[in-house]
Amino acid sequence: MNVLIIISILALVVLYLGLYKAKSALVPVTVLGLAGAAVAAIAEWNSNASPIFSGMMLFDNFAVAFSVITILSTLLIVLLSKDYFDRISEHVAEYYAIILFALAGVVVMVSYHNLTMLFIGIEIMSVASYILAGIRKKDIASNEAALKYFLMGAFSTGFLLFGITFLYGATGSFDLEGIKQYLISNPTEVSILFYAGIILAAIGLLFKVGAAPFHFWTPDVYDGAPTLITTFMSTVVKTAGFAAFLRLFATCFAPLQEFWMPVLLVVTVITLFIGNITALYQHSFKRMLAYSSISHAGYMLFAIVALGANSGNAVFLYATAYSVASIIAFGALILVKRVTGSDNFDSFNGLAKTNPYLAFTVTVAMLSLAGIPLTAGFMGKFMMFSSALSDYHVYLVVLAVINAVIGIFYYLRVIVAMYFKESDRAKVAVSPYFNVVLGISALVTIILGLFPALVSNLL
Amino acid sequence: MGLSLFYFVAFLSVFFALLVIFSKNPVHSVLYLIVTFFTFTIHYILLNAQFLAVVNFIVYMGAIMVLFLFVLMLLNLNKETEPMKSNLLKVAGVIAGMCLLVTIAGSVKALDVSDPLVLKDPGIGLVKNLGKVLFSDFLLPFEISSILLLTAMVGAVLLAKRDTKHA
Amino acid sequence: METVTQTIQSVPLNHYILFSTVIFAIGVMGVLIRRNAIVIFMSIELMLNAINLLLTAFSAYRGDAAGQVFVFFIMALAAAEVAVGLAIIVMVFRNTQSVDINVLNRLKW
Amino acid sequence: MINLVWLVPLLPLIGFLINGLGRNVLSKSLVGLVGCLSVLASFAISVGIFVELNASETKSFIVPVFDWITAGTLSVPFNFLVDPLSSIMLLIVTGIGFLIHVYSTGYMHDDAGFAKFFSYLNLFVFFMLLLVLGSNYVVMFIGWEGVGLCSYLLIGFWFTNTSYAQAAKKAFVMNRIGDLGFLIAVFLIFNTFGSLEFAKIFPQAASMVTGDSTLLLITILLFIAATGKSAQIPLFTWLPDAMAGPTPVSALIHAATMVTAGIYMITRSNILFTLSPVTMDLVAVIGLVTAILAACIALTQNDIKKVLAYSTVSQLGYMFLGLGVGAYTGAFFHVITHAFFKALLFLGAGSVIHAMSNEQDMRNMGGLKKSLPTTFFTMLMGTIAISGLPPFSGFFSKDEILAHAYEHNKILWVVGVIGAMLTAFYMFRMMFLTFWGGFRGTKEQEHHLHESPKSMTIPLIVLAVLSVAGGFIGVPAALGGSHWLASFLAPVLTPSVQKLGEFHLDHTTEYILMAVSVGGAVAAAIFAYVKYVKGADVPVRDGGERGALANLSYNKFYVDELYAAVIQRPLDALSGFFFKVVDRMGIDGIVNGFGRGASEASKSLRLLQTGNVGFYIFMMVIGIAAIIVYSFYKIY
Amino acid sequence: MDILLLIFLPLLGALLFPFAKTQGVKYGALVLSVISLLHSVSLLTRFTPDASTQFLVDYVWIEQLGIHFKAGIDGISMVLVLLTNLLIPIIILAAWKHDYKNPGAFYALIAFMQAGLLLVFTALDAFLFYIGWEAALIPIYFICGSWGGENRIWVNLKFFIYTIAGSLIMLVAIIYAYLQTPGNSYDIAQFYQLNLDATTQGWIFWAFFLAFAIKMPVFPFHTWQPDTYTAAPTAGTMLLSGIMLKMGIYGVIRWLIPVAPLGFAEWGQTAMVLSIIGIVYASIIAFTQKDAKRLVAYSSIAHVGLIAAGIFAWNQQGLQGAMIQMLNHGINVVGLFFALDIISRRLNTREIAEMGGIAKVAPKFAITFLIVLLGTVALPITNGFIGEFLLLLGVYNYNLWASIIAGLTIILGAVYMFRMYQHIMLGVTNERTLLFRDIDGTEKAVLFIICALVLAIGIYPQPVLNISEAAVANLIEQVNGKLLNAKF
Repeated sequence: MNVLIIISILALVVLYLGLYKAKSALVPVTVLGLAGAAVAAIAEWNSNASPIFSGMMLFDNFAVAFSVITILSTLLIVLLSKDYFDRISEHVAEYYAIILFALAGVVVMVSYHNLTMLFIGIEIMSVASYILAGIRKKDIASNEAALKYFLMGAFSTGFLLFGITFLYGATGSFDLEGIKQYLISNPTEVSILFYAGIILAAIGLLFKVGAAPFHFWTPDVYDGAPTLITTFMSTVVKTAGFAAFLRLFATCFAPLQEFWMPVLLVVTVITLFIGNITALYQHSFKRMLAYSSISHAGYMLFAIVALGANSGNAVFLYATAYSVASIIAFGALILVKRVTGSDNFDSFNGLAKTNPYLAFTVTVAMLSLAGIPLTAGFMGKFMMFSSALSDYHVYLVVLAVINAVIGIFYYLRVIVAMYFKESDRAKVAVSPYFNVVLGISALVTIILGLFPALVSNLL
Repeated sequence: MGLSLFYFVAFLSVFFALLVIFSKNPVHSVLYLIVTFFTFTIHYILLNAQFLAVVNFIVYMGAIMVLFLFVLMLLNLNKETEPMKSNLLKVAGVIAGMCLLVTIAGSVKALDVSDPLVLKDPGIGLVKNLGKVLFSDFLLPFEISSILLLTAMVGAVLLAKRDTKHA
Repeated sequence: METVTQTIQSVPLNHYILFSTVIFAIGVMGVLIRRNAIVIFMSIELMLNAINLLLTAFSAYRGDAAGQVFVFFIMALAAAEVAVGLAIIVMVFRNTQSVDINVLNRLKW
Repeated sequence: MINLVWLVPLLPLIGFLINGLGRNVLSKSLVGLVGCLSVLASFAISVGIFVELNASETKSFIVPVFDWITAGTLSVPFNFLVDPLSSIMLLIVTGIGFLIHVYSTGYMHDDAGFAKFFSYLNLFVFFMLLLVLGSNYVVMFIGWEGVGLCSYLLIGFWFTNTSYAQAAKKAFVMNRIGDLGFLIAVFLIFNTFGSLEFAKIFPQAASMVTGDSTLLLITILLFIAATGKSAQIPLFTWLPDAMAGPTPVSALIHAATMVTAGIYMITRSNILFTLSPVTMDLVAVIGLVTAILAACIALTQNDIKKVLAYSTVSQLGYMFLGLGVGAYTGAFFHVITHAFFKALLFLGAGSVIHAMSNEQDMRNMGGLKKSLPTTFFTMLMGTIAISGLPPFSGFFSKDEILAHAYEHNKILWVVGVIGAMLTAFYMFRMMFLTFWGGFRGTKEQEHHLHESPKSMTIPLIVLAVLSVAGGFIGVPAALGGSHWLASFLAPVLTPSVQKLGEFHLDHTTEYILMAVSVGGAVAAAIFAYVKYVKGADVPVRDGGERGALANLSYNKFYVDELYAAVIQRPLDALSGFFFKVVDRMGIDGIVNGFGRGASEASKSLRLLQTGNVGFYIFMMVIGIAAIIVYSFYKIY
Repeated sequence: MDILLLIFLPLLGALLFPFAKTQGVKYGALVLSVISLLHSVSLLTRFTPDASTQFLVDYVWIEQLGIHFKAGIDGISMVLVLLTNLLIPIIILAAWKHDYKNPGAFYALIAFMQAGLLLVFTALDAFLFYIGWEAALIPIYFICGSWGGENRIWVNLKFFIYTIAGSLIMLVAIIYAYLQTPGNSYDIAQFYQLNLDATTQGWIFWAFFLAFAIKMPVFPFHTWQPDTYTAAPTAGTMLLSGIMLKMGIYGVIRWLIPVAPLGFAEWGQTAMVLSIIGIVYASIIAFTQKDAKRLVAYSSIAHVGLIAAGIFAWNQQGLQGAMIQMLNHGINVVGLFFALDIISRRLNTREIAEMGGIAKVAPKFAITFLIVLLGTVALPITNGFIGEFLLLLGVYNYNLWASIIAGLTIILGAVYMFRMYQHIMLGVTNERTLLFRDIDGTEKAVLFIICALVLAIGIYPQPVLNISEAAVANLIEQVNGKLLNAKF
């Protein structure tokens, strides 16, 4: 709860800073505030929490873990935003404020205990994202991204709400506990409305996490939005989406697994293939990452398909690995794009010569995304595969392996470009902020690759 | 008689809703939409959800729709500027929508709740009652929705405002 | 007031579900067949209202106020979305002089 | 003395190491000294061993050296076996080896690779001794392949000449074919007898029934090995080409010792062969056919060394004939005598070539008796010996073989005699063309003509003496002899002898047989004299007219061409096909196909992302409808 | 502790070398590799050649998944550890004269790879094994990609993805087996106790076999290999052919057959047939190769095929032959590639047709090259003979005809090897080869060391055989026992 308060107040503070033109203070304040929020969140660890505000919110370890990881990712992104927003306009304060609002929404999403909260959280986050996607007002790509995201987002919200309505109609309650009780009390004759509700709600959530066939917004929006915002969306927003997804299904719908699991299974497979195969042929690094994020959504869905005690851990580890890796990738992209002006693969050519450190971090990120051992990404995939196999989804895993192989192909393209291709490029100027962020992220990736236990058995 | 009344109003809603999506001129769409919403208000009244009826009347028909209208005028789209989609796509769209309708409806068709909808507690729809619930159980969401609105406000300003600096 | 509460007694809940589903579907169709961003948006509003009505019906059926409160939140959301959405549309219109979604397909493949 | 046997191979090895490592520092004389002495020393020891063995009661000693391979039940000790057979081979290898070393000091004197030559020669002796001394098939196999390697090195001694290098490779590969047979045979033996030690195998074998199928397979495989090493059909073509090596090499390796390894190996495992008559007949027939075929080819060859080479092949054929008909003693006897006179002939030829300044074509020789008396005389001895005229050594050995052949099967004998006649003819042809008539070479060749140095002539003389007198170690009873060799080898051969039964042929028959073969030989010699001395006939130049048969013989019955066409070219073609079609297009094509398929799929799948929101939402709705249908299809 | 030192000593180098910018780093690399060689020798001296696993370390790594850092050395591992630590210094010496650009990274990658290989050869935990498996792959990819020859990028991409594909399938099998173990553990002992039905074991067999077959490579999974060997820098080729492919063979011995004996019982014959086809197929292809490096690459496929055949024969001789032949093949193939590297560095070509008569101008080189060659064609008293003799004997005990066909390698090998030798070294010298310098300095050192090893093992192999004897016997015992139980 305190986390939410801190973040909201922080947002207002930032707005005021903007009002008084205290630009230089923005980043430090935000960073400090976020750090405080993180601390506040950690403080609630293992406080065997019970639902508060008449069951609106439950700040359990699950919530703590996910809010911490999202807050920290945001923190890293904010560090990268130094001198990024200034290039867009002078009203940077609002950007930070909106990011923080989105983060507040995220915190709500990961800690909700009532569909109302879920709904509001999602909406805060989405609305903020619509705005952020469009902050390059003169850039048509940015506009297009914003409009597409908005229209499709609003559309999918409709389905989410429809689903919630049906659930309410079936159970007469928005409270997760109540819904659970409904299932427990009459397991045999579950109202047909309830099934419809599950499906429609799932559709709404699948859209938010960008799973096929509701993924269409992802590439265009990620591609059109300013890179830093893409980073935010592909890390924080996605993580939150999965947290919410998992919380809802693990808490309420677990008993009906044999009903919704096949659907999600199919969705997962389609998502994997569409994401990976389409990513193969991209020339734009950014767009490749967008598609790859779809495929990663597919991998994360494993945890929900094979819903079990370990799913939370699996998703958490995977989300963490994926977030830090993406932050590196997009961060490097920002830098490279400043020099070459394009976000194609070729703009990475010969990076290893000019910026070995940068190249190394990107390599780590790519290996992690590709799921090569000794990186966090591998452990994430490993746990996903394990949980899927433990439910005897052997074919699913084999398909996933095929996709992993395809994935390696396009992640390696970056490495090939950086190390094996020559180009007379200028040395990319890297600000200390970037060095720090990329360094930390790479470090986290490797450490988690070596000792996943640090995060993999929290929940 | 109640049933027939419901059917009548429902028919009106559907009719105007269709007009909304099929009328060429956006402005007409808006106006039809307003009418549709009015029929909804009647529905609320029938359900004795007086508060919602009022809010719907004021917020939707009053604020939101006017905002739409305003924007349309601002962008001066008050004529058939919009090139309609090719009929093929239209048909496809309609079919898809119908599919959806059929599937959803079908999915809830075999419903046990065909028993008439009895107002167990006619009072729930009243402001007093809702206020209680809203400020007791739903206090937190209520507060948080303020963040939503604030976000929207800031964002709207941020985006709609003409930016002096070019980027 | 009494009459009102009487009139409704005879309407089965199914009809409400069916009715709002129809409206919802009409909204979806609107989204599908129109190219004017604003009209699409209006169709979405139509969908939301269908949901509102259904929620109210359920809440009335169950005699539970939560549903109607939820409708209240949905309306809040609608307001927020309208603000942001229209702002975005205006912004787009400034750059492209159009609100036709087919114009905006630079981002593809 | 016998337990010093490990010194016998060791000394040449040391010689090899000294000459090999010091080839750039040591002086030629020193190198020669080291080379000769090392072999001489082992010869001395061999003599000692021979004497001791002759004296001692037990005729078989096993001298362990070290434990070589052990894996599971397989255990291969590195042991030496000293028995009559090996002791005699020791004498031949080291003795003739020594003479040829001495000869080489003279023959190779002006060659740049003098030291290299001697080191190789020593290495060869080492391996040959391993082959002879090995107490089990694996050690024998080491020598077996080792001599192959040395022959490769020595044939390719002048490797800058591409065709020589080619010949060397050919020799090695053809030997390898035989070696595979040997290897498989070894496996079979191991798995049949559970051991590879001769001492363990033969007793077991002796108790097996005649015509046992496993033994048949084993012996066939061993015989294949022998055909490779001893240049029998079908693997004989490498030997004539092997003449590319320096002449001493031809004398030592390709006449006296290595090529007889096959006969030695079969004699060694005689009991196995005795017990599989089918193989015996095969051996006899192959041997005979080879003998005739090679002899026919030799008739028309003009290269002096080629003549000798084919004659070697043919003589080896005789030996196999002997083995085939169960005349183990005879065959081995012929190995000995052949070692003497064929070494002699080769060295003589070498001396001629030396004198003719590396001219090998007999058509450019003639009338060399005057200028090369010693060479002429010694070679004459050799020729008479090989032609099988009494009392020269060749007579006794060849006659023993023929006698057994006669007893075994008359036809074999008839053909054998014909072969003998051919031998006599082409050998005398060679002599007449070389030494009689007028000189046909160029002027400066004539000018350079000179008798070879002592270092070369002395070995010639020694060998001449041996070729003349060597036969007396095996005078048959018919001629009042006691056949010392037979009795000496008896311990090795008794099991077979018991199985085969004693050789009995009344003396009169034997006399007749001898008379016939000798008469035939003499007649052939006279015919040659008439043709080449009286008629002064000189073989036509290349491209000249030849009779069809002569042509066939001159072109070696086109065997090489046949092999090239049937084996080599198809294999190369197959290789190309496998590489280009199967590997590149086929398998690799499939592999790349996956990648290409994926990227094609990508190309088309990305088009789904049209960039049109309307389409996106349309797809979403379709998806939603599909999902709902799919999930509710299950409930209803 | 010894194991940790063994594995982390190279890692230390991998961490330090990148900061070195000069060629001087190669001295550091050499010293480090020699140290680890000495260390492994000291291990050997303290190693008692029985079936037991020694120098065992076992730490909990990821508790919740039952993953341990469990490693140890038994006879089988010992041979390969020796092989690795023996070849790495040789390879570093072989790269001595190249002065690769950016040497720090180069030697760091080699060291990293060494660590990965040692991990594979010592791991007693399936997960650890997999980690090492991939950890050895990544550096070689960078080595070949950064310092390789023409069209290296595509070739390496193919190689990497091909291999990864195989190993991911294996990962699935590993996880599956893990879930079947009673205590949910990756411990190899638990894996050995698995009692799955034949069908499942069949699947597991294939999953493992795919990974290993691609690595070795066994026909028809070999097509990446010639290209990669040809495009890679010599050091890379040596690492790949000398050590890396042994990972696959080791995997078959250590994991594939003992974990899925029934699968082996059902499919071993197929594997055997593939291996034998590979022998003849690759040898025949080698006949007409024009690029010397490619020729040796194909010959390597043939030899590995024979080793695989010997293993699938699954008897003492075959396995012992495989063990010693892994060592021999490593030594010989490194020697061959180094010889070819010397030639191509001197002549700037690998086209056999453009060479000839080198033996005339470079006798030392000619002799050493010949000795290595003889080792490869398995001439007695060279190391190759011991290996191939035992292997063929093993195959023979499996089936006569198999051994005859496999034995063709004796002939075919001689054909293409001597054909190559003849065209490169013998014949007349042309203007290109006329100025060929004879070997000197490190070249001499490397080739002499290799020749010494070739002859030493060939003349007295027993010590090497003794190392693995007991372990191999024990393994066979155990598997055959399980097969018997399955029957009744």
